[in-house]
Amino acid sequence: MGRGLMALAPLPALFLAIKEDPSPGIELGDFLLKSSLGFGPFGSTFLLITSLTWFISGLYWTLGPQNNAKSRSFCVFFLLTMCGNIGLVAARDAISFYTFFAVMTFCAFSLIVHTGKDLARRAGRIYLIMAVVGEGLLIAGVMMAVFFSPSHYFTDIAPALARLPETHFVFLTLFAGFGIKAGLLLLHFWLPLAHPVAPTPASAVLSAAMIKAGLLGWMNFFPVGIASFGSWGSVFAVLGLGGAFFGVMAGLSEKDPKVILAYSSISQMGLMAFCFGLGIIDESLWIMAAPAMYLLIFNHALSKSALFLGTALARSDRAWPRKDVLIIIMLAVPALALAGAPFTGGAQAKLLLKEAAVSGPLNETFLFFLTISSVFTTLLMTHFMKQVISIKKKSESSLGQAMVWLMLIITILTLPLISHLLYQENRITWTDSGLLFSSAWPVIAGLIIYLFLRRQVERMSAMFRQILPDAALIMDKLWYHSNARIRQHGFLESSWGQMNFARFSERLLQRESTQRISRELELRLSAWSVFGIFFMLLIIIFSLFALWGM
Amino acid sequence: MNLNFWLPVLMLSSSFFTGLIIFFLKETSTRLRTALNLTGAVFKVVAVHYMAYRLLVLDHIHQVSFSMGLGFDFVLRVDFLSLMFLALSSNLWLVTTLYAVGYLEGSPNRSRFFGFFSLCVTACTGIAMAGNLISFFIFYEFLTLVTYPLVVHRETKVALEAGRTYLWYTILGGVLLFLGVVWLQVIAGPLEFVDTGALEALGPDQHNILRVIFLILIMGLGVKAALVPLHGWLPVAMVAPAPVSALLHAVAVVKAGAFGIVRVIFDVFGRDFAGFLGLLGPLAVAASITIIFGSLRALSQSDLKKRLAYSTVSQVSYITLGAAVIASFSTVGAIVHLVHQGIMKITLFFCAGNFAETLGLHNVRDLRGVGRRMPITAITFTVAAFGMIGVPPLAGFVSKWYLGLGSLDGGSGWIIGILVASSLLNAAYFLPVINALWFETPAKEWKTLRPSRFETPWMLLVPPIFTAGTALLAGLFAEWTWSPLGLARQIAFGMGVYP
Amino acid sequence: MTTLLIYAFTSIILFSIGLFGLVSHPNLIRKIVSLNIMGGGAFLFLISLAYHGRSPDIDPVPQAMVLTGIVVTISATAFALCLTRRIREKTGQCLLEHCPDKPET
Amino acid sequence: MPELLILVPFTGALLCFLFPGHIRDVIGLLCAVLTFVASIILTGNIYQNGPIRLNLGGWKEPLGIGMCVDGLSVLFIFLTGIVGLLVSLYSVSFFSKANNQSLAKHFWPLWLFLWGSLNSIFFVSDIFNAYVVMELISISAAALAALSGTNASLIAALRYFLLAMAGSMAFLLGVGFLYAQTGTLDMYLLGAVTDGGPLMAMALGLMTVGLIMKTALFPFHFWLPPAHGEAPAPVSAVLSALVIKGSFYLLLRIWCTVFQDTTASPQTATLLGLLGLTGVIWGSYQAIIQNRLKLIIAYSSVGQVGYLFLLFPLVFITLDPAWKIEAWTACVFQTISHGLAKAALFLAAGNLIHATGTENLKSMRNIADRLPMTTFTLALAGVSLMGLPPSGGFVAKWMLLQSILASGQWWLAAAPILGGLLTAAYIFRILSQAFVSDDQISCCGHVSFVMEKSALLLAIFSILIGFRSKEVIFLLSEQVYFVIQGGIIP
Repeated sequence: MGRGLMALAPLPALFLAIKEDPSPGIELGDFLLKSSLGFGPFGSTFLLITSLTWFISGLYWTLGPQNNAKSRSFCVFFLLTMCGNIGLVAARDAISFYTFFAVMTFCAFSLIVHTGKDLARRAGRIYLIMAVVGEGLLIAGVMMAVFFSPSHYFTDIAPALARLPETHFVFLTLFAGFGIKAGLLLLHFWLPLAHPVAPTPASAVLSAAMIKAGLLGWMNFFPVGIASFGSWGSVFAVLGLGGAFFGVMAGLSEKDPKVILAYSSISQMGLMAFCFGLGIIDESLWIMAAPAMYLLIFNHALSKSALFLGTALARSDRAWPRKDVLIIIMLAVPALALAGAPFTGGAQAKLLLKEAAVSGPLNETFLFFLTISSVFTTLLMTHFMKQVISIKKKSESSLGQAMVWLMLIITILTLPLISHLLYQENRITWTDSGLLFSSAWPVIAGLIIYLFLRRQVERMSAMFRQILPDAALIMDKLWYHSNARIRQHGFLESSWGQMNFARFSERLLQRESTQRISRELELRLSAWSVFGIFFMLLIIIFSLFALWGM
Repeated sequence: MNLNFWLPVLMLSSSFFTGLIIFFLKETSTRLRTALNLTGAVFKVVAVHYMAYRLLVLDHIHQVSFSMGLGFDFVLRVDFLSLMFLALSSNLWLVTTLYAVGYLEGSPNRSRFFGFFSLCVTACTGIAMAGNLISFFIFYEFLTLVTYPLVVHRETKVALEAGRTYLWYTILGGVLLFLGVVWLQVIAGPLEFVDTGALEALGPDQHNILRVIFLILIMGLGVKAALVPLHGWLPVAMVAPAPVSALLHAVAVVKAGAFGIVRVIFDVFGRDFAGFLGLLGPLAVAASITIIFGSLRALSQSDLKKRLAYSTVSQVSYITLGAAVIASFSTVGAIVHLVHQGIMKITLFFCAGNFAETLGLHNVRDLRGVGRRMPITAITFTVAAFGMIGVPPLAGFVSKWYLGLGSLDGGSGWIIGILVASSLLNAAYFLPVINALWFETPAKEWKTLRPSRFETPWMLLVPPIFTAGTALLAGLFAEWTWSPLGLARQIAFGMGVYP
Repeated sequence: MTTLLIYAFTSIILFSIGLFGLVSHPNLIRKIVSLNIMGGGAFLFLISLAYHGRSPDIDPVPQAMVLTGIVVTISATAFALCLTRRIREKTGQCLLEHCPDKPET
Repeated sequence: MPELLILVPFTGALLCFLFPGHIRDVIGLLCAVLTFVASIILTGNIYQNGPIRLNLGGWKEPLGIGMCVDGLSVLFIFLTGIVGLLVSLYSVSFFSKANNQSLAKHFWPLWLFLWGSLNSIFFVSDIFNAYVVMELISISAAALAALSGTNASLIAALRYFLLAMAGSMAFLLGVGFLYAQTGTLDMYLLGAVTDGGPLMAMALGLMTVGLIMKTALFPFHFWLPPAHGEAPAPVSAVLSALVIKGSFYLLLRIWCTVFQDTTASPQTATLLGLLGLTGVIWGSYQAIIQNRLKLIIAYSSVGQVGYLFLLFPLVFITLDPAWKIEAWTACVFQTISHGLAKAALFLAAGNLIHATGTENLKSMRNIADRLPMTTFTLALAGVSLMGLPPSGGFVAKWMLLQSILASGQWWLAAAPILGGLLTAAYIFRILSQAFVSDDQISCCGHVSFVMEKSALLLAIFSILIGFRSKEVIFLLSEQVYFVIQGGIIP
């Protein structure tokens, strides 16, 4: 019963997202600090993609074999995380957004460590450290952003921030805070650890839906389409492109398909960040970049969840006959979509992206790199397919799960057909052979390179990994080291560090020598001779003082 | 001369006489004692709500004053600020009484315990209602006296030692406060909390003396508010039974200090005048140092209650910090944190007490996997700990939000850095506990010290559920008119510092 | 006034001698005698005031004072001697310093 | 009425001396009650009608024995009345115990005699009579101190007595000098004398030193702890609460009337203040390091008496009359509240020692369980001594600190502040013993209801006096103070 509900939970959100006219939203005057829920400027797209992904993953989990003793806690946290994710999409003010964001972040931790294995534990730890740091940066950024705006509604924040100088601290905190969630290059290192260790449905939502929350955060807070911040835009664009390449380069030497998918997420998020960067560089570019980004998001979310679920299916050993081949073939669909093969949503997205890039600054360079990135993505996807084929089988799955997955694949296939329903002005016709070619050749090139130069590519990737420092390891060590340092620091544990003044004063008063001396003195005072001296002396002094005073 | 007039006195006597009667009860008459305690507590809660209604809706300020014949009056006055503290202490008293009844079941010297417990709340009520610094001081010292027997309640060597430390600190604080109060009276006459601005009227030649007096007052109050480096008593006083720790850290003692600081800044000096004298900046710095230092120390404690104690050191200074910034948001933040911190910290101590009483667990390391054995306690602990970190939608977030906005408004944006750093450190010492509770496997079998139908006796279970629920609701429905935040806004408005 | 001063100095010297005796002799009887010498100094001075230059009559007040004072001193001395005897009975000596029957002090 | 206050105890003393057994107790108690009632009536009288002055037997000064009763003396009378009555009640029970029975024979006459002498000294208006009464006090007090008859108590009593005698002699010599200079003995006639001289200065030195020795001011405090510590509990209570106050009262009177305009210079006053300050710190510190309960309390007296002497620099140096009165009131208040609290402490200590059979603080066990009322008494009296609100000690400290701060003599503020801390330290050393429990009950005697309650009543009075500061201040104010030329009140 509960499990059934778990799958049905995202349906209202899905229904709202599909409904034609966006609802006016609701104002919750008493809730939080005056909450407002509804569709933000980018709401319906995100809501659709989020609820869809959660729906599919939830359904997948529900239909799966139920032999896990801890499944109840998984359900609880899965739903809580979903609440956070859908809530943040629906939030129209900064505080609700931050609230749901935090709920999602912390509840997702339990999904990551759900299996309880050591690897999961480590991943969870690093995830948590990064998440907490991110939350810290965000709260500072959100506070400042709200402070500079007339209200805490997004409709006020972005225009208000647009008037701030570009170098303002608020941008940095928001950039980094959401960047951690979005797996931006340099802030990404928790991601390949955390996403794969979760149970498959959780991995799917982590990579497909939750990761987009960072992107949504940027879009909500940064005055994208309102003001142009050249330097911030460049930072986004450069780090985004860098991420696109890095994800591939790093993923190629991995063996676990789920880890490869995680790296692919970094790569794809890089593309989206690049796209967002374009919008920041020049406000006019946003009109072109936005549809590209939506398509990228759609494509990535659906394909990535399909890939994760497919991997899990490929791993299972008994469900229906001759499944291996079927699964592999069908798994190629989302992989190709991600790589941007013709007739897929991915290709459409990339074409739109290129169009946007061409009209911006440094157009030739960007175009070149974008094209290359498609080749790279294909490489990674091929690598992934190869690893899936040689996967070891150990888990179970049910027919229902396969059916769910199948539906997902079909959705991906139909995405290019329905994309014009969403964004009518960007209709692409695949009859144009130039278009066909330009999207097909990177995929073919990638395939060929992988087939012939597989070893070299993998070696290069391994070398690449060696050059780069392992940030996660550093983080881990830093945590343990600083913990140990603070815990065992001599000063803090010493009596000075404890600052117990009472103990000091008590020691002073009760010390053996103090007591002895004072007792001795008291004894002296009571001697008759001392008494006599004092007696005479005081009489004389008093008399003299009295005389003097007169 | 009707009932309404005597209401403040009734408020005091509801717990004072309860306490006195309890002293004379036999150790074995548990039921009568419990009934008395609860009656007193319920009466107080009802009276507070009635008074809140009269103050906030009817705009009627209760005041009773007696002449002391010493150039000052003994004034009990329920103004906006009092109301907050009153509401907090009376409500939490009810909860803690219930908890204490369950906690101390079957242990010796209960008459003494509950007697002093009631007197302690009387002192708190008095502190809240004091209408001038002298009356405040009287109750402040009374509080010191009646909490001492609670701290040493266990009668062990460690407890006596802790009691001694506690006394050294608090008596020192009391003496300093005494000096400050007397000095202020000498140069400015008796100051009711209502007539702020009297100090401003003193000539500029008195300003240096006023600064010194402020320093002395803050030092005197800072002992109870556990400002570094005057906090040493607090972690040591941890040996007391859990309800006492809860009371010391959440309601009575530290809050009395923090409340006093707020009073001194707002109602004695006047916030703007204190700012003009250049006193608030250093105070904010001191509070910030306390916040960071307390968190750092909490990080290195492996005893759960000690960790919580250092966390208190850190959290209570938020109130001081908020009061030390000249911005309406900060004021609201400080006032609301008075309540929020109380609710959350008391929950944490209830939970720590439950772990210790039910399974005999004191160390953070021992808590591994307890979440499955005691899920409700663990949930309440988690909620309160997240609240402490400042994760929305819990109460702690609301106060931090207001403090942060206020610090920007007051032109001291660096405070945001302190808030964030403190949140990170809070996370660093609370999240491992939560992680251990829920996601780790127990190292050994637990032996149940108190068998009962639920995970622990219901009297120990209801209070944390109630307070954690309140912490959640206080955050979720912060914008509601009668939520702590709503009240804090009304209070700040009533004090004339909120737009 | 010189006569008065001579008496005053004499009395002070007597007082000081008495005081010296009081503080320097450990024996209780001697202490009590010394006290009487101190008192003697005071009485001497008082009695010297009875005849002064202000009026030809002899002032009766100092004499009354000295008489009263002597009575008081006698009773005080008697009391002190009584205590001394008890001490002597109990400890066997007329000293203030030893108290052997109280080990806990 | 004043005559009655002297006559009744003296007659009672005589009767107690004559009658044996229980009749003695009845007579003693009856006298105590009568004296107490008379004190109350007198206090009320003075409160309503102002000061009175009368001459015994119709003789006028300089020959007659004059008596004057004003607000100050009546406050001391009142204190003596309350403490006297409750100590008497306590004593009836205390001396009925087997091991104390023989002492009652001596106690009652001596105690009533002491009470009468104390009352006399508060009425005295003539310095020679003051000397005589002081000697009476010394003799009866020393005899009481020797009551238990142990070696230690005998020696302590004799030492006390010898020192008191020496002090009296100094005082007497001072009386002589004053008479030589002025030709009068009456305090108020002396007060009218405005020209000083070397004799006057000598008189000041001699009388002051003689009196501070009897008041046990540092460095003449050493006789007090053994004398008060060795005596039986009710005697200690009386000695600490009242006897040292008698000589302080005289000092106050003499300074404020006789020397006010002539010889009381800022230097002498400062010296007294300095000695007082040292006394506060030294006495309190000594109290902290003692192990015997009664010695702690006795040393506490040394410390508390030091406060009283802060009055001199405050009153004789401060210029603003309002703060002068404040300081004056503070010290009188301190005298009263200390008297009540100290008597309560000693009586409670007597109960404790009786119940636990040991004087050593560290070996006392299960106090709070077995003697809750006594523990409560200790706590209340301790609160008053520490000067925590709302006790009499608090009011005293409050006014003291206020006048110190107003007068600008900052160094004096060390006394209430450090003294308060140190006092707290030893009081809580005693109180924390209350929370030490032990399974093996080392039981000795049973403490009777009267013994517990009379101590408790004293402690409660020491707290309650804090609420009645208005009346005390009124009694010390202009209308009730004996109006004389050059008096303290401007």
